[in-house]
Amino acid sequence: MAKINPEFLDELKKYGGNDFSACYNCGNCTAICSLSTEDNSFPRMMVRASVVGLEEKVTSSLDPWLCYYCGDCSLYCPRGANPGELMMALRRWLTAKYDWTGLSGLLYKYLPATILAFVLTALAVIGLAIKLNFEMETIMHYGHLFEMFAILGVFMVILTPNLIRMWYLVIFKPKRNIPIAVYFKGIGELFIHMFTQKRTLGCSNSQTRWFEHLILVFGYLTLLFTTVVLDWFGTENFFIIALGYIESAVVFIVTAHFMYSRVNKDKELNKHSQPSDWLFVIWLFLMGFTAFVVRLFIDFDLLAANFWLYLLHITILVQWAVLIVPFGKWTHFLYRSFAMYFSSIIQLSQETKGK
Amino acid sequence: MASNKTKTLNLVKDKIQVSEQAKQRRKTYSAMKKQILAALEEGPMTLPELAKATQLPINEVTYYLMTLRKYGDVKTGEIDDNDEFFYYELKKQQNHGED
Amino acid sequence: MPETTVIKKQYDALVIGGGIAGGEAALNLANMGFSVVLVEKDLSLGGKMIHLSKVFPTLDCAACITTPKVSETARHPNIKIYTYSEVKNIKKQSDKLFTATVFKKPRYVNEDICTGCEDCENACPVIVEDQYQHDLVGRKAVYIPFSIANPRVANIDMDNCILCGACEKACLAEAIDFTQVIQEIPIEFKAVIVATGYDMFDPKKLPNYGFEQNKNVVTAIQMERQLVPTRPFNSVLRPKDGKMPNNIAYVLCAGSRDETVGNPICSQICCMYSIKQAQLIMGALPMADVTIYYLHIRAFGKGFNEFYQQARSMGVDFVKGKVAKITEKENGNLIVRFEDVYKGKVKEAEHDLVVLSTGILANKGIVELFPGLNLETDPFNYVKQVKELENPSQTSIPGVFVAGTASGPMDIPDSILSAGAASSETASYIRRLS
Amino acid sequence: MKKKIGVYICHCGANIADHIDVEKVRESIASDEVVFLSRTTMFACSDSSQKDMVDDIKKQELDAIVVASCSPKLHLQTFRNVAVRGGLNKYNYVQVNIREQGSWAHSDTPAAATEKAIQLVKAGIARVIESQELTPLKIEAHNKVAIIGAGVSGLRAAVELADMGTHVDLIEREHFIGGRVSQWGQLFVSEKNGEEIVKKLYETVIDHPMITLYTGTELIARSGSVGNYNLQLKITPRFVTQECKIGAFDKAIEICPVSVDDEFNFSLNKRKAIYKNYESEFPHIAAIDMLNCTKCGKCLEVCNSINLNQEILIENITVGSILLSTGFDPYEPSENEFSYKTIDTVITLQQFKRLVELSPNKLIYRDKEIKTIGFIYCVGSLQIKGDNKYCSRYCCTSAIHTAIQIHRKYNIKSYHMNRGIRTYGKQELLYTESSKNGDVYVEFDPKKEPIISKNGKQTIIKVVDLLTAKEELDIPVDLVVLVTGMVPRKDNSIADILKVPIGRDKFFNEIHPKLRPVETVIDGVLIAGACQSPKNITESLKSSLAAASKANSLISKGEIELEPTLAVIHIAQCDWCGKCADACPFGAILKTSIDGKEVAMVNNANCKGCGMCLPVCPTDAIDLIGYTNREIESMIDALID
Amino acid sequence: MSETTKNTAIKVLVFSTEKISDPAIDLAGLLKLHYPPTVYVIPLPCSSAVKPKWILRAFEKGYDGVFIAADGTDCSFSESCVEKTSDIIAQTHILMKEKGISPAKLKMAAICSVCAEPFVKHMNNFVEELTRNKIN
Repeated sequence: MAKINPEFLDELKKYGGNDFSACYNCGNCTAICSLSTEDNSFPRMMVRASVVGLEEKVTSSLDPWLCYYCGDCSLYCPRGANPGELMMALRRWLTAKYDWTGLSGLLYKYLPATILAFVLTALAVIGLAIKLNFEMETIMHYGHLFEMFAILGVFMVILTPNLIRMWYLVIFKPKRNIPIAVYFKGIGELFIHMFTQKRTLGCSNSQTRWFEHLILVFGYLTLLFTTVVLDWFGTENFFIIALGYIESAVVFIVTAHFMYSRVNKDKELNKHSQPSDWLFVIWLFLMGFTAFVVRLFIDFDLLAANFWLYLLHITILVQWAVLIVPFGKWTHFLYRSFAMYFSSIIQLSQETKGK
Repeated sequence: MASNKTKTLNLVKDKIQVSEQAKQRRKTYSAMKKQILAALEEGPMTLPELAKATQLPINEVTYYLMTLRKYGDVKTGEIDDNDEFFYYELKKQQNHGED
Repeated sequence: MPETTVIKKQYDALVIGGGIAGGEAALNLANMGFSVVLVEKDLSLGGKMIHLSKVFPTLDCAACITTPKVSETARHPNIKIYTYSEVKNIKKQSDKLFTATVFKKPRYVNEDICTGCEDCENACPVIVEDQYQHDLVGRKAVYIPFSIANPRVANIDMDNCILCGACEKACLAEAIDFTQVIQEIPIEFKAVIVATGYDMFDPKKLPNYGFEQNKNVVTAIQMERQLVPTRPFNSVLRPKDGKMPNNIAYVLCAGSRDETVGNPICSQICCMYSIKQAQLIMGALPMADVTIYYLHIRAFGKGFNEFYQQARSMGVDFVKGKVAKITEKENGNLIVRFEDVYKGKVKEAEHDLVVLSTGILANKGIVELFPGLNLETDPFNYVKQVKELENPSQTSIPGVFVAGTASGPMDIPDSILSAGAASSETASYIRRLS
Repeated sequence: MKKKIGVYICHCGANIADHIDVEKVRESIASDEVVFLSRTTMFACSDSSQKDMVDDIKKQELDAIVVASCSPKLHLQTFRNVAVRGGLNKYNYVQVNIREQGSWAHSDTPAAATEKAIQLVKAGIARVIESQELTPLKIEAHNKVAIIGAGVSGLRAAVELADMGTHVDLIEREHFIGGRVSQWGQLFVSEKNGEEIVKKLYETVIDHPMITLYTGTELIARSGSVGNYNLQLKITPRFVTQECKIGAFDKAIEICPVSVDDEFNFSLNKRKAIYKNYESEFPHIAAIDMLNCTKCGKCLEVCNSINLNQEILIENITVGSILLSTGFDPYEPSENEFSYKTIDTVITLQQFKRLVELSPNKLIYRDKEIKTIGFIYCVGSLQIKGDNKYCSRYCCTSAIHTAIQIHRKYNIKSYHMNRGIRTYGKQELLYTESSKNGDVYVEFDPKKEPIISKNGKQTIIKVVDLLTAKEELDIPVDLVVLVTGMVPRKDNSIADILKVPIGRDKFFNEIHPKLRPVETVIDGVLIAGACQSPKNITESLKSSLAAASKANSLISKGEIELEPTLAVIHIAQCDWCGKCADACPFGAILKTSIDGKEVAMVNNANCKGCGMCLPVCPTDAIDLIGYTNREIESMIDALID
Repeated sequence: MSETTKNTAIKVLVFSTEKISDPAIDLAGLLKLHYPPTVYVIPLPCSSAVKPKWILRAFEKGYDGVFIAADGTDCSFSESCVEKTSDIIAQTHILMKEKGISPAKLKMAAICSVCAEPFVKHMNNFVEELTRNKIN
C-alpha cells in the first residue's frame, strides 16, 4: 500500500521537470531507450511515480542515475511529456534528497540563493585577499592549502555522509538485504563506471559524446592531481608543466564545445538547460581556462603584474569547491558511479538468492 | 473499320511525350513475366523457390507473380506441407468464353 | 447513365466528394426534390468505404451497403455526377448564388460507350502499382479502377502509357479516345456541401517503424484489401514473400495521438477497424495469433464495446503499450519493441506480419477551392464547424456546409448522420433564400 | 400461362460463395422448365450486375425474376427497382435469402448449406410463378410531425422541420423544456452554456408559426399508421396561468409548505411544490407540482395567476410521422455501489455538475471546501456483473471537461480512476489538457474496483493502479464523483405505445446503423438523439437533423406509397360469420351485401396487411395479397421437393 | 452424401414474421450461430396470419416439424397477437390429433427481433427432440 504525496508533482517542477504530467503511459519512452532492459525498465515508471506522487518509489530508485540522457525518449514522446528532462530533474531532486545539509535543494530550487552563494564566496575570497594585503606568495600558498583541505573537507563532511544517505535510501530502507561479500564482489563496477562511464556507450546517440565525456573526466581528475599533489603552479618540472597545460586545455576546450551545443540546442539533451547545468559547464570551463592562463602568465612572468588573474582563478576554484562540488551538478559524477555499483550489487544479490 | 481503329492514337502520337518511367515499367514487366513464367514451366513452385530459381529479389517476385495471377497467367495451387507457402503454377491457356 | 443525363448549368446544391457522406447528402437533397451536382475527384463514387471488407460492429460487408447507395445516387434523376473531376474557383456571385468551374479530366475512354469488358486492360503491356490495392499488386496503364467501381469504365493512366495503341485495337466498342482533353464546365448553385473525406496518415513519417524498408510491415488499409473478396493475393499473405502469416501484430495509434507527427488527436476509427480485422483474420486464418498493441481501446459507439469483448473472447491478445521500434530479421519476421505497460517491463516480441493501424488526417487543399471566401479550418486542417452546438454542419461561409470526415475523424454511422444533418441544414438554407 | 423467369444467384464476394457452391445451385435449377435463364454474379447489387439484369429482362422478355442473395431487408427494394427498370411490375420479383439464412447460418456444413440454398431458390421460383402484378397503395400523408421530447434534439429537429415547411407538434412531458442540456453549464466545444443553447432554440420555437409546443404533455395512445397517425395527448396543467409578479413568485415559494427533492439538481437540494428549475427557464411561467401540492391555498394569497382548479385535458392530434427524441436518464448507482449513499462524500457526475453550477466561487459540499476530487469512471457502463455492457460514450469527455472547469474555477486537483480513457477524436485534446494541469489518471482492473472508505473526516480511495505495475494506492480526496453513464429512460412507456423495437442495450433500435440510422421498423416513427444510443450534444443534434430530413422527405409530398399487402375476400366462399371482423385489430373488415348475399368487405385504407383475419375464417375465404394460399403452399411444397 | 442427409435429416418449417422474428433469424446468420440446415423459413407479416391448413399441408408433405417464430408482445399490429397465435396452435393441435400427428411436432415461441440465440437454441432443441421421437 503506497501513500501518495499530492504535492510531489509541483515540487519536481521546481527542479526543472516540466510537461511530464502530460504522460499517457504508452511506454514509448521505455521501449525506445537503448539502456532500458526487461529487468530494468525506465523511464516511464519514474514518470508515472512522479505524476502519481509516489515519492518513496522515486527516493529508493536508482533509475534516474542509470539514464545518460541521449534524449530519444523525449524526442519520440507522443505527448511531448519530456521524460528525459524529468530524469534530469529527478537527479537534481535526488541530489537534494541525499544532501544532509539541505543546501543542494535550496540552490537548485531558488536561483537567487545560488547567485547569493556565489557572490558571498567571491566576497570572502576578496576579503581574505584584502586581509592578506594582496601578497602574492601568501595568497598562492593559502590557495594551494585551500585546494587540499577543501577536497578532504568536502569529502569527509558532505559527500561521504551523503553517500551513506544514498545507501540508506536505496538499499537499507527498502530492505534489500545484501550480503557483505556482495559489496566486495561488485566494487570493481564502481571504479570502472567512475572512470569510464562506459554505460553511455549503450546510448543510441554518439560515441563522440562518450569520448568527450571520458577525456573531460580524465582531464579534470588529472588536472586536480597535477595542481594539488604535483603543485603545478609552483613546480619547475617541465614535464609536469606541460601535463598541466594539456589537462587544462582539455577541460576548457571540451566544456567550450559543450556550451556551444547547449546554445545551439542541437540535440534533445541540450534543449532544456537549467541554471545548474550552465553553472557546471561554465565554471568547469573557467577553471580550466583560468588555470591555463595563470600558468601561462607564470611562465611569461606576467602574473605578478596581473595578480587579479590569480584572484579570479582562486575565486572560481573556491566557488567550484564549496558550492558546485558538494551541492551542485558535480555530485552526479559520484552518485552515478555509486548507482551503478548499487545496482550491480542488488542484481548480484538477487542472482545469488535465485541460486 | 480496321483503318479507323488506330485513328485517335495517330492524332496525338506526336503531341504526347512517352515518359521514361513508362518505358522502363514495360521493360521490367515483360522481363519479369518472362523469367517467372519460364521458371514455372518446370512445375509448380512456391515464392521462395521461385525467387531462388529466378535469382530475383523475393519481394519483386511476389509483386509480379501476384500481378500475373491477377491477369490470369498464373494460378494458385496447393499449400506446402508446413501450411506456409502456396504453390503457383501456369494457367493452361484455355478457350475463352467461360465466365 | 444516359437515361438521366440532362446537362444543366444551374443546380440547387453542389456536393464535393462522392464518398459515403457526399452520396448520402446528395441523395437526401435529391429525395427532397432539390437538384444536385456531385463532383468526385476519383474515378469512382463510393469513397473509402467501397474498398473496405466488412464494417464494424455488425460485420456486414461494406460493398453490400455501399454499392446500392452508390447506384441509387448515380441513377437519381435529380443528381448530376462528375467523376474524375475537380471543382475549383468556388465564388459568390451574390448572396444567393455561387459559381464554380468543374474540371473534368480526360479518361481517354468514352464513358458512355465503354462496357467495362476489360479487353483493353488485358491487352496493355505496362504494369503500374495498383493504387486501389494500395500497391500490393500491379495494374495496367489502362484499367478499370476496381470491380465494383461506379461508373465501371476504363481509364488510361497517361503518365504510364507508352502509346502502343494495343488498347485501342482491342476495344471492340471503340471507346478509347486519345484525343480527349480536360473539359471545363461552369456551374451555378445556391449551396455547397463539402464532403471531401480524409487522408490516411503516411507511415513513412514514423522512421522507427521502417515502413517500406521492412516489407512485411503493412498498413491497415493494405490488410483491409487483403480481406476483401477481390483481394490482391490468393489469401492473406505477407507482401514480401507470400508466406501465410500466423502471428500478426497490430500497432495502434500509428500517426494518431502523437505530437511528434503533428497529429495529437485520436483518429476515432483505428481501434475498431483493427479489432474488426483481427476478427476477420481469425476467420480467414484459423491458426493465426493476433496481438493488438494499444494505448486505450476507443470502443465507444453503439455495439462497439460488445464487439471488442467478442474479439477478446475469440482469443485476440490485447497488450497495452506503444510499439517503439520495428526491426526486420533475416527471415522477414519482425521484432517489435514495446513496454508491457501493465507489467512495467520492456519486451521484444517476434511477429511474421505487422499491421500499422494508421490514423487519419484532414484532406488538405479544401480551403483553396474557395478563393476570396474565408473557409475556416481547425488547427488540424479539418473544416471548422463554427456553430457546432446549434448548426453542426455550418461552416464560416454562409451557404457552405460540411458533411462526414471533412470536419473531423468519424466512423461510418457518424458520417451518415453528419451527412443527414448537412443535407437538412442545406435544404432549409436553400428554402430560406427564396 | 407459363412465365419466363430469370434467376440470379449472387456470390456476394465470398460471403455466399465460400460456403455454398453457387454454380451447383444454378445448375440444379437451370433445368427447371420455367427457368428461362439463370446466372451467377459476383455482386448482384453492383451497378453493373443490375444493369445486366435490366438488359436481360428487356431483351429476353422475362416475366419475373428471382435473386438469391442476402436478406430482403437489405436489398428487396434494390431489385424491385431493377424489375421496374426492366419494365416489370415490382411484385414480379422474389428475393431469396441464401446468405443470412444460408451460407452464414450454415458455414459449418457447406454441403448441406448448398442443399438448403437449392431448396430455397426452388421455393422462390415457385413463389414468383404465383406472384401477381400489383400497384402500390397511395395514402394521404399529413405534412405534420409529432416530436416527442423537447430537449435539444427535439427542439432542433422542430426548428429544422418547420423551416423545411412541415408542421410540428412538439410534445414535452415536463413543464419546462430543454431536457438534460439545460442542466449542464459550460459545454465542450462551445463558449455558450446549456441554458443559452436552450434559450436560443426556445425563442425560435415559440416564434415559429409552424410549431405548436405542448408542455406537461404525455402521449397516451396512438392509432393509425404512417402518414396518418392519430395521437392522444394528456395535458397536465401547470396551475399557473401567467407569470406571477416578480416579488409575488418569490413569496409564493417562500410560503409554500411543501418541500420535495429537487430532481433538476439531482436531489442536491429541495424545492417547493410551486417551482421553476432556474430563473430564466422556459416557458417563463412557474408550475405547480400537483403530485406533491397539498392545495393549502397559501400561494393563492400572494399570486393571483394561480388557479388550482385547472383540469387535465385530453387532446387528439393527427400527424404524418412521429419523431422520438426522448433522451436518456443518468445511471443511478445502486445503494452501496462505490459507497453511493452510504458514504456522504460520494456523488454522481450529474450531481457534481449541478453542484459546480450552483457554486460560483468556492466549491463547498456538506460544509466542507473541496480541494481534491476523485472521479470513478464507468459507473453503470461496461458492467461485468450488471446488464449494461455498453460504453456510454460521453462520460469520459464529460468528466474530463468538468475536471478542467474546476481546475480553472477553483484550482482543484483531481484523480481519475478509469478503465481506459475514451476521449475519441478531437476530445483527446481535453485529456491532454487535463493531464497537463496535473490531474492524475489511474487505471484500474474492472475486476478490482476501487474501494472508498472514510477515515475520520478524510475520504480515501483505495485502488490498484495498473499503470504502476499494480501498486496499491491510497488516495485522499475530499469528494468522490461517480462518472455515471447513460441509460434509457426509466419510464419508456412510449415504446409500448408506438411499438418501437428495443435493442440489446434497451435503447431504441434503428433499422440499420449505417443504412438507416434514424428510422425504426415502424414506418413513420423516427428516432433521434440519446434515446437511440448514448451521444454527446453535437452527435444528438446531427441525428436529429438527419431524422428531420427523413421525416420531411417521407411526408412532405402529401402522399406515401405503401405496400399493397391487403386482405381480400373471396366472395363466393364467404358466408359472413363476422369472425374476421372480430379478429381485425384495425376495424378494417365490414359487413356488406353483394347481390343479396351477406359477405365481408375489406376497407383498404384501414387494412394494414397483418393477416390476422386469415386463420379465423372457417371457410378459408380470405387471402392476403403477397401471401396467398397458392404462394405459401407452393413454397411449402418446393422446400421439401 | 448430401443425398443421404436429405432423406434422413429432420426437416423443420418455420413461419417467421418479417419485422420481428425474421430479423432475429438473419441475425443468427450474421453472428454465425449455427442451427440445422434443414430448417426452412417462410416469413409472413405476422404470426397470427398462419393458416392451420398450411401447417397440416406441411406435415402431409413430409416435414417433421413446424415452428412458429411468433411476434409475441412485440407485435406491431396488435397486442392480441400472442393470444391469437396461441389460438391457431391450439386449433391446429386438435386437427393434428384427428389426423394422428403428434402435437409435439408443432411448436411456437416468441422470438424478438434480436433473439438470435434463443432462436438457435429452439431450433437445436426442436430438431433434437424430433430426432429422438423419430428414432423411437
